[in-house]
Amino acid sequence: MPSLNHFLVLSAVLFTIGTAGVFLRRNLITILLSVEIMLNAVNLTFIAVGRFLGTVDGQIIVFFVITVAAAEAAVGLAIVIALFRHRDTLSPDAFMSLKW
Amino acid sequence: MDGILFYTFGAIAVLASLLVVGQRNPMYSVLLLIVSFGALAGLYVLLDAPFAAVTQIIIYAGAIMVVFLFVVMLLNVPREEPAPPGLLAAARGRTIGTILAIVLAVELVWALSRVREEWFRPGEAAERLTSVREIGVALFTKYAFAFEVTSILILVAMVGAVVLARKEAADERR
Amino acid sequence: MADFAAVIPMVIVTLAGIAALLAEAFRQPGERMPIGGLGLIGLIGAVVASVLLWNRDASGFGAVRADNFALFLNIVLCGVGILTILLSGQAVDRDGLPRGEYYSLMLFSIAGMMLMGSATDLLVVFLALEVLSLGVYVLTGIKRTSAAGAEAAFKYFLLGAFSSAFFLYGIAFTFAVTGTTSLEQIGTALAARSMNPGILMVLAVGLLLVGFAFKVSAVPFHMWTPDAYEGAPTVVTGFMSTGVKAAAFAAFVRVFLWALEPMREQWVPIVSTVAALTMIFGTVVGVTQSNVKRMLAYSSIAHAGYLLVGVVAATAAGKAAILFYLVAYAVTNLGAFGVIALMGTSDRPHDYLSDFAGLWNRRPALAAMMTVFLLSLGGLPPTAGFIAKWYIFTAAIEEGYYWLAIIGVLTSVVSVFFYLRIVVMMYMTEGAPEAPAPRLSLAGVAALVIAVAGVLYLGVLPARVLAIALDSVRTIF
Amino acid sequence: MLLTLIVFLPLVGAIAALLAGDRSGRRDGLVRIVALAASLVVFALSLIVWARFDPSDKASEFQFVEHYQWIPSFGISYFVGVDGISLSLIVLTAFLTPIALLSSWGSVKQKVREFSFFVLALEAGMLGVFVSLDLFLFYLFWDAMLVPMYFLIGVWGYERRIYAAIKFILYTMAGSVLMLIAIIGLAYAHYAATDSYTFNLIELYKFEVPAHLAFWFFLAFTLAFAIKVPLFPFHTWLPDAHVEAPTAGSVILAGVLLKMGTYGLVRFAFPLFPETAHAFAPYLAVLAVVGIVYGALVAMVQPDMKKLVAYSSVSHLGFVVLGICAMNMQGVQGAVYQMLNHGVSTGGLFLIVGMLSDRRHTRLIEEFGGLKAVTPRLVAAFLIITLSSIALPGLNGFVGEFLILIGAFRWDWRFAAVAATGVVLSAVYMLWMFQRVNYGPMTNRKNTELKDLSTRERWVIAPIVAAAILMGVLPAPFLRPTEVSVQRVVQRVTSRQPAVVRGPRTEAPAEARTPRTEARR
Amino acid sequence: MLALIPLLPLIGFLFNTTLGPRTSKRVSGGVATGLMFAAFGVSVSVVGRMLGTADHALEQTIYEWIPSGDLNIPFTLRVDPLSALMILIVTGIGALIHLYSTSYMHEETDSEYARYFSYLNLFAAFMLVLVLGASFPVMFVGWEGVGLCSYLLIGFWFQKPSAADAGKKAFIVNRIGDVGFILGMLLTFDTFGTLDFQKVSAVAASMPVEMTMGTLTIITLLLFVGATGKSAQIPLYVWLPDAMEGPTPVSALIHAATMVTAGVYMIGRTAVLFSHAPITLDVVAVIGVATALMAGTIGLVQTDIKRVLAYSTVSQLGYMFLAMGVGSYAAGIFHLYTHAFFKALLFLGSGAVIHALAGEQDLRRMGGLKRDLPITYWTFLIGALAIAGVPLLSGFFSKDEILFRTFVSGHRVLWLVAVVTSFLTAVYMFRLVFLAFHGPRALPAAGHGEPARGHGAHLHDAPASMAIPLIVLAIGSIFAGYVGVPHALGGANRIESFLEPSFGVHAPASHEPAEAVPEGASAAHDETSLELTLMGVSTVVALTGIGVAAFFFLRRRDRAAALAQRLSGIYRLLLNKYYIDELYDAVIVKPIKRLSTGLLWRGVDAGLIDGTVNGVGGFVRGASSVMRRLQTGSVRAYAASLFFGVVMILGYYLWR
Repeated sequence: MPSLNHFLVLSAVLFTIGTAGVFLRRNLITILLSVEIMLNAVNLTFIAVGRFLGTVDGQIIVFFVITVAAAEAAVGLAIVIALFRHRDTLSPDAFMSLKW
Repeated sequence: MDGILFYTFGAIAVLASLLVVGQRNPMYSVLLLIVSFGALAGLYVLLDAPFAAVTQIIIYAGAIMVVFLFVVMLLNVPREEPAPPGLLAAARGRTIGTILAIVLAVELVWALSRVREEWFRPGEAAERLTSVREIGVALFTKYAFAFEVTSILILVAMVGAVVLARKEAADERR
Repeated sequence: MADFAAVIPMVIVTLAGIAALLAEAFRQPGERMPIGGLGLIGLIGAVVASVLLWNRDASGFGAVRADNFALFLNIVLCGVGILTILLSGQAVDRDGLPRGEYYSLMLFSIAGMMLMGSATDLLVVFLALEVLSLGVYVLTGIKRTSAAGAEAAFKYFLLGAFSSAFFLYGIAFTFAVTGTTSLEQIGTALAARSMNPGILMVLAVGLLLVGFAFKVSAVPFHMWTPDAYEGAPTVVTGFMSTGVKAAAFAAFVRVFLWALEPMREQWVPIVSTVAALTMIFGTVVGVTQSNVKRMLAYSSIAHAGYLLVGVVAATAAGKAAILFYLVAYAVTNLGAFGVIALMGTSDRPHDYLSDFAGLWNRRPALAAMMTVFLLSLGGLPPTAGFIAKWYIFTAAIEEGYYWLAIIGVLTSVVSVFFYLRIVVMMYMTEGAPEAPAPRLSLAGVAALVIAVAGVLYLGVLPARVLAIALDSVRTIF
Repeated sequence: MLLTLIVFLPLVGAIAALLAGDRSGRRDGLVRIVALAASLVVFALSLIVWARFDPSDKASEFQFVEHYQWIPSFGISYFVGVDGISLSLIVLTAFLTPIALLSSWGSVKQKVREFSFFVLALEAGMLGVFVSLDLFLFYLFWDAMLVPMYFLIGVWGYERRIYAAIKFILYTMAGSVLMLIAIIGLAYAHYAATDSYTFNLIELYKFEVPAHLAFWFFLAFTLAFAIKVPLFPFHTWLPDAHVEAPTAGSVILAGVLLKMGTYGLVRFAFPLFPETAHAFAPYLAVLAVVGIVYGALVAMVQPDMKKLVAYSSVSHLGFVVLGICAMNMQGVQGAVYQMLNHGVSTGGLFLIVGMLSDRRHTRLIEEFGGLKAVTPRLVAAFLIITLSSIALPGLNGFVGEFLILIGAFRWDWRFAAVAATGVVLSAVYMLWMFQRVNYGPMTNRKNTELKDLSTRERWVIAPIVAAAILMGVLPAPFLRPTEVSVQRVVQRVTSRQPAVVRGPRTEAPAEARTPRTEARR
Repeated sequence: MLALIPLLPLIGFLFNTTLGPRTSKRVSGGVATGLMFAAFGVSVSVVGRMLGTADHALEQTIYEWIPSGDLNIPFTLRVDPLSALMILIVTGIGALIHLYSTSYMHEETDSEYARYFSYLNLFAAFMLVLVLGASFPVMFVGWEGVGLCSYLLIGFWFQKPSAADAGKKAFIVNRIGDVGFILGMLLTFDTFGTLDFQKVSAVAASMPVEMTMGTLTIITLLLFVGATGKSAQIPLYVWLPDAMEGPTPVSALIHAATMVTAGVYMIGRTAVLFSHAPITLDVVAVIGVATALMAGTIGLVQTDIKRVLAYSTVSQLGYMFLAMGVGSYAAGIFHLYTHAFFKALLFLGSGAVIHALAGEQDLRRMGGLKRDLPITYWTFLIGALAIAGVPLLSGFFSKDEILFRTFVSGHRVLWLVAVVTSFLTAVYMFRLVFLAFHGPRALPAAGHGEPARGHGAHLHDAPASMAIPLIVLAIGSIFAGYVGVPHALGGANRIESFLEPSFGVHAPASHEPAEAVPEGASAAHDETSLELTLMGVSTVVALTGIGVAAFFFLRRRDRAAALAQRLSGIYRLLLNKYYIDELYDAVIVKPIKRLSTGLLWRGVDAGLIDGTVNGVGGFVRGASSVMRRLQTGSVRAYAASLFFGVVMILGYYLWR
């Protein structure tokens, strides 16, 4: 059985990949996907911790997180659609009219 | 056995996630993410959380990702546009972002590898964790209120998504 | 049944939101319905409920507590909602916003804010945060014809999602250390082994801090603020600059000054540094802004810094100071944004400094009210802002944080500079001759008058509200 | 109730003026009269207070006291009262405001109701500062009063008014916010020591602030007051503010506002932290005498009359600060008297300059010359006020300066010696200006048609001239109410200072004490 | 009663400022003059009453002026012999000059006329306060008040820039002296705890004489600085010649007879202090005699009739200070008193000349006026003889008293210089007389159109209102000296004994009393013969001086020109008054102006202080425009910022 550390480190790596995605991609949808990766990394932590604490709470929290992720995805994608309507592009660099 | 499975799933998850991030085509990104989620579901099973694994597959990979796919196809922008030439700031931003990400990874890994299992005292038997019944009871007693809040959350998300994404024609109604 | 008592105010507001949605659904095309009125009724009902619950210390579901602190917040938030709705009518009509959705989303957000202030469980805090955030994200972009609105909504949303991932990670670590998400149990658990917080716990504290710092727009987590404030419809800006900030600070106080109190030594250096940076950055960058909404966005960043000073200096007085500051800031800022909102026309928001030129000649009363709000933001007596700052700095000095107080007062001097730029425009510059006199809606003016009255009341006779604020923190901490 | 009435009546008047007018300005006449009437009533009330004030040393220190709880949880109360020092300044304020209002009738034609509103609001703020016996209340008025002044400069001022207005408010605020910290810190120190929160000045007088805190608190208080005074080198806001302010603004600014700084030193900085004050007094005095000489020298070469008068204020206020630093009977009483004098004479100078600038729309000295031939009355008033400003015996300025010099001399003769050169320098710059404006041949044709004082202007300037003469010839009635109060302040400060103030070297003749009943032959 | 003396002219002032401009010249002039005569009358009766009292003093406290703690300054007037003499001079000569002015100023408009008399009355009032004041501050009221009136009257013709400048100069130079006076007062109060003359004197009298620099020496030196300002002594004499820009009667009253002698009076008033400070006395004597000599030399070559008289006044004042400096206060006051007569006379005479010549003041354009202006000529001649020290005229007695006292006090060098000065006095006075009244009538200068009117056939001698004062003063110039006929000539020197009580509790103390005034009958006899010898010397000197003047300016004017040619260096030096004005301008005035403008105003004020203030503002603004660039608008930059915050916070925790 891998130790708790293994799972935590794995989740940390995934989390970091998610954050990196936010910077590296120039596509709004991929950026949203990166956020999903982060949330999943957190989910992994919850479940791992719940397992080692011996409680179902971790799983239940994951259940809620998935719900939140769904809600966020819905709103996020709606915003992406709205943006696309205005500019015909999904590059975040195209949306820099508000600055300074 | 568990170790092999852990490393397999972990490697798949990391690899798929890296590809998601390294991919220019959002369509592939979505698909790769589903792979990553699948791998995570495997890890959940490994952690005695089959219910979570199933939820992960059905809701996350199945529903949410489909929405993503749907939007990608709706907007029909298969590829990310190349970086505008001369956008030095953006390039610098990437570098900074990458460095920061590496630093964060180092910090987290360094910190988390110091966690001791002895800090955690298992309260319940492992087999109870796998019980859907236990989960169900907890969800509708201890977490009933949170559960209700999620309903509002979803209502808000729904209304919001409709408001933002519906076509202009709908406004004629006022 | 007792469980439900604690959530009555939120339920009322939520029901009002649902009613607004239903009303919209059953509305005939072209029919005018006083949907805002429904919201007002709901909010007033929530206020009444909160008043009735005062001193009851009702709690429910192990996750919500309607103590006086929460009730105080509820009333403030309902007040924010009432004023916003009064101010909204004009903008909704003018910009053709989807009325039912607008009001219902606003009411849901308020419910989320109230929940955030009352929640005693990190998971519920997180869910409430998401409810209010999603609502506000959508409200930011609700003017579909506005590209800036969409951009603002997107930036706000993306960064919000990003930060809530960190926040959630923080919850995960907290859960890992304490095995629970209940604030009370976290506090107990931490107190029991307060000597060795463990590496996970400091990570948790840091990440939770990031989540809150983002919501209250503290440096360096503030970057979304100017863009979101500028792009959003002005009324919404006023709403989110006050409501979200109030709710976030309430939860911040509850989590950090209650559950994480044993970790105080760990987070005080960070929070005080962040507070100083926030005060300095907000004011300094505000100096050169030419868009008033953006300027006020930076000002709201600076104000977050002052509030953080209150968090650092968390005596009973300090906590009460935060509450008082939130009230003062809410009436003031809503008023200021209200004025800007009323200035807008259907073609353009009229939110540039130059748009205020000669306002005194066109709308003297509006200019006068704006002046009162700006003076209050700058912390000049006899306005609410002065008393609020006084109170915060008193708390800081009591705890020996002279340096924060000094940074605070000096930055407020600098901030006076840019508030006065607006005054200069209104009073000391001739406007373009063809500049239209803004058309004022009755409800909007009523809201502004209420806000002015509030600002002056809190500035001249603050004792009562101060006493209530002090009373509401005494019951819990 | 009297003091409350005095403080808030201007506010009532301000609102009445606002309501009396309309946007078109057709009812400006009514507005002006309402405002003037309000200010005159306040003046009358201040005279009543003056008349009913008991100056004997048996009376309580602060009289007409009103004390109501305000923010009880912090020991903040609405606590007002006057002693001789604040009484004098209240009368001065109430005296100058109607004059300022009346003087504006000719020059302020735009937005009269707002103008009247701000002038009266300013008066309320200033009066509030002088009557407050609660530090919180004091600070409230202190800061609140900036706003109307800001508007007066910014809206009704001259060309660079916006710059000047912002400079004024930021400069003074920058100083006063640190005082805010010190006030809070002081109250907290009191709380830490005695377990009771209070901003009550009387209570705080009794409290010995721990030395390390007192050091910083004193600095913060003094910085705020030094900027307001303005003490060299914190004076640069003043020339700008004065030059750009409308006449009424300048009159009030010079006449009353600056005194708030020196008043603050006497009322707060010195008595609250006597030990620190003792250590710092020499340094402050150095700044004061540098200011005296420096202000005079810079005034000398100003081409703009208002700027010249502004720098002369720096010089004159240096005297006041010097007197306060001496912290003995003559020094402080002279300082208080000099505050009044400066209000009268500099206020008068600004009125005169304002009248000239109303006529010619310039304040440059070189634009004038030989005015005496066309406007003899104006020049006569100008002369008297000039002489009052340069402290000619028989006019008010002398009494104050003389007392200050005596006080300073008894403390440390070197300061008095340097300060005395101010006597020469003030004559140089004032007379030079006076001569260039009024004497010599009429070189500028635009001046040949200038009108002499109108009836209204005569009413504006006459009280000033009368006050200048009266206060010079008969200072006793003005000095007597301050005597006991000053004595108490001096006592309060020196009793906690290490060194005893040196008295005259030989025993003073007994006569010095009881001359009042001496028979007239 | 005492208060009435200054009050009467004050009433005149009030009348003429308020109603005067609207009344006729007859009324305004009449009121002013009448009140002055009334004041003279009152003064006489007051002096009479004073003489009747036991201690020869009258006092009146009018009211409590400045009460402040242990400092109490009542507004008290006191008359004692010294001030009695002064009020008589001021009101008497003042009244005559008022009378003279009624016609001298007749060409002014009604309002200007009233203004003139109001100033003149105000002057008289202040001068009377000065001499009657019983304490330093009250005296100072008069002291500065007369300075003010002097300023106003010098600048009476304000449209003339030179007049306005002169007025300002007078006031400012006086103020410089006043600083000394003020500091002296401060130190006096600090030392004695009172400012009342009598009380100060009483205490000081019991103090030891200071042979080194002590408090009293400093006090007296400071007071003397004040005196040099008011009485035009080195180094502050420069204002007085310029003061001649004022109307001539003003020069007569203020700048000859009364105000300028205030410094002398003040030393007399504080004689006890000075007596205890021998160092100061030496300084006073040296300054006095140096001033006398310097002014005398300058007077030799001036061509403006009034300027000659002005330098003569400076010179004579130097004499008075010499007397004070050798401790012979009575002699100094005596000379003050006689000088008032003949100098007023001389000025009024020159005024009559100027009046007749319609404003011409240049000696080179006069000459031969003796025939046309007989009254003026004869009275002027009497004045000149008196000032030159011709025996039996008033100046002779007072001047010789001074010379004698100087000699016996052991100051032989000073005596010698004084004698030389007395020679110079005779020379320049008679140069003046001869140039103006004798010789050929000078032709009007080319291009000098206006004076032609006056140089016409019919020059008018002084009208009655001008002639009467001339005659009265001429009589005074002859006989005024007889109150002080020295013992050596069989007189009683009554003025000395009259004044004595004013100079102190003890007899006026010369600082070397043992040497200078040997006791005993034989000593008295020696002294008498010495005095007679000295008288002879000075008589010879005076007559020689007149003779020299007659030679150069009556007989051989070409020789005078030739001499001036030969000694052109010295001549130009004298003509330009030793370039002292230029020196002051270059060393003090200009550098200060340049310092103020360049360094203080533009450098320190605008540059350093405001630069710092604006620099702070600029810094904030600059920081603002830099920092706002961080807000690039790119959402990824925003995320980076957020991320950066996370990394920093976690880093802080992990690296701690």
